Amino acid sequence: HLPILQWEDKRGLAFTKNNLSYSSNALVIPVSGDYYVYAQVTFRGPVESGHKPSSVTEIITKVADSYPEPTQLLTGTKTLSENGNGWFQPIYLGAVVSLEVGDKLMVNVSDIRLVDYTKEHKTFFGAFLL
Amino acid sequence: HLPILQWEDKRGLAFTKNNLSYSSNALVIPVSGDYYVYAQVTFRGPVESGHKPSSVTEIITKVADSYPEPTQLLTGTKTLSENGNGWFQPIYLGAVVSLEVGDKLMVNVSDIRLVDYTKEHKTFFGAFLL
Amino acid sequence: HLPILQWEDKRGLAFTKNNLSYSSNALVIPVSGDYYVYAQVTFRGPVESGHKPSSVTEIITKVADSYPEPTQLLTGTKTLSENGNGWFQPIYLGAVVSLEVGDKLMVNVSDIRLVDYTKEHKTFFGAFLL
Amino acid sequence: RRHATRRPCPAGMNWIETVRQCCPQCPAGTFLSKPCTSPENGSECLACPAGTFRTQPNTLSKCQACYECDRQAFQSVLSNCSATSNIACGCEPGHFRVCLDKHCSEFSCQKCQPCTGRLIQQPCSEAQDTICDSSCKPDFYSEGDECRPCHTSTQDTCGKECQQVCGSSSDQGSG
Amino acid sequence: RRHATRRPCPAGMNWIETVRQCCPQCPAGTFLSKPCTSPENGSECLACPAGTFRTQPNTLSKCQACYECDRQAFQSVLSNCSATSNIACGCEPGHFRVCLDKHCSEFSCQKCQPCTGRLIQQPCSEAQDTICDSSCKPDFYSEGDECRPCHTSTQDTCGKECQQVCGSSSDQGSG
Repeated sequence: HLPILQWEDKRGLAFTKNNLSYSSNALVIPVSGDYYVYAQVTFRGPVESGHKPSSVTEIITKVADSYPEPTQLLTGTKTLSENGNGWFQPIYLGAVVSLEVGDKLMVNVSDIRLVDYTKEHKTFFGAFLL
Repeated sequence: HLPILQWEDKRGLAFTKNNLSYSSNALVIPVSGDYYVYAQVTFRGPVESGHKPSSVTEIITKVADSYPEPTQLLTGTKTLSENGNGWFQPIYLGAVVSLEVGDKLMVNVSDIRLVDYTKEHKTFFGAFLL
Repeated sequence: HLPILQWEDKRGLAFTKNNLSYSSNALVIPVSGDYYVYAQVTFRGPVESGHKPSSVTEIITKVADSYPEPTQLLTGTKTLSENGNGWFQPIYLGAVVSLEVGDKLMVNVSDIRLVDYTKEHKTFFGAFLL
Repeated sequence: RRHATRRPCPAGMNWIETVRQCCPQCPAGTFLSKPCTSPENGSECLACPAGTFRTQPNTLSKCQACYECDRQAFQSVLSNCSATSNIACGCEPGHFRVCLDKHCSEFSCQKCQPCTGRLIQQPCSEAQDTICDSSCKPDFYSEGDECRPCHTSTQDTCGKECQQVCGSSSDQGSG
Repeated sequence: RRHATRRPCPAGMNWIETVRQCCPQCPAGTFLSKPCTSPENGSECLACPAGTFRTQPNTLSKCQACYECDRQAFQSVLSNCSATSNIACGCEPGHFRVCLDKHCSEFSCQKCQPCTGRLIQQPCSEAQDTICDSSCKPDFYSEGDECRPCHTSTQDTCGKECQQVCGSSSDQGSG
């Protein structure tokens, strides 16, 4: 599978409440229902010269006890046409999905080295019950 | 007018509830109020060689009995600087709009041949009452 | 600081209600709580020839009485690889943030000349209490 | 709740959910400020406030916001927004439209090319750039895809092409 | 609800909505863990937890999360995050800053150019790439925009420029 991002859940702008908890890289759903789930990942490059990615991808996935494989809920894929010098590319995803208590939500990316993790307001992830 | 996208409303991740129904390519509003309306369309190309689009556009429109013309609610327009080989470009739109019972919401695109309809988690459309 | 955008809050699709008010370029929070805050800015260029920006940035910031400096809540930064002729680039941001009564929300941009202000459905800003 | 059949209302009238009956439409340029109390008497309509419009009869509670022309991108106002029509934008003189899509709902205005040293086959218009003659004007010689005036050519810059057009540079050029 | 006037509080104090009164600000490096029960007695302030900071006196319930330097993009830490100041990032040795915008709030670190075969007019710095001399060093000849050492030139690769600088290639080159 694609690499899974880790998140800060307490410091700065981050918080969890209403029993929506964060553990081992996932938001854990406390009560079944429809949630608006969203995430933005800012990608940036180049990292090492020569490493010229042709695209970046962000996927919000769901893992449930009821099924052995993760389910891709939302995907943002963008090809890059930047020519070598520094580039930035944010990808935002958000939608309503039906979730069951105990479901885990995670964010996967095509290449973790390209993720801009330096500022909390550039890369973020969350969900709220409707 | 620009082509209107068709949507799956039952299978896979798709669902409708609370009387928000889907018919003839539109979400039909069951009760007046403020709704958060959103849609992502992943565009991809090139389709045929020579056909080099300079841009892609996604528009969420409203059709109401009270007015003979559709109203553009949200628009995402992006020029393409991809140079011929395969490209992907997601456009996400979302905002709160005031809707009346019976209003119909639709998604228009600049060129339907460029829409990536292959995976439900890449192109999606929805709304929820606040 | 980066330039602050001005908004229409009454005409057309724009509206404010439930005491969420708009004054001097900011949405003013009427009651403490968690809000989903969002904004899209469509950037376009070139404006004057020769003025070739390398990137565009949109930031949603919070100003509070309790702190003398604005806090950056959400940021979207995208480098531009367009080659001189007309380009369009929308940036959408949205997330849940905890706000206090009296907090002011604003949208800053890297260069106000590049903002497409011509159509209300291309550049918009809003928030709703969860 | 007896679910009154919603439609259809007679021509010129729309179903108004809040009063659950048909009401007369407000004319273009106005919006419905208060629905009719019964289909017989009229709806209250108010003029669209400045900066908004309605091109059609309607029973909407608000008018649509006018677009604006993109002055920084050399657009010009062809006709102002009125209560019954949106603004119409074109390109400033010396610019032509570059459509972003087939419908040209979005367009940028680009500077017309000047055809220096060439005859103008077709002048620049709102819809199209100037079309220059492929060959150079008299007393101009072609250099790459430019046309240069003979009088500016000097002994060593006047190549084969230039000599053909401008004659030997000695009697022509200032060299 | 009696609407106590919100503001203004005396200097050094902020209005706290939850207790509807003015409370003393917490000093920089701390946050307001418990508001004062009355303006006279103090607010309870706690130090910002590791990885967070506040540069100013405040009555906020949380501190701001420190930024991080972008190690994979050759950024280096100029000064660590402290309770009262955010981290400051620069470029690793041998790299210079390429600002993304006027304010340089975002920048990438690019490798300094080596000036092979040229004298260095101005060494690479945090803010600017190395400035190389336009002409080649002695015993180097220019080839396109590169400077090549004479000893690597051979009979047939030593063009006009090379011969001028390196003398006839036979006595110089290994060719």
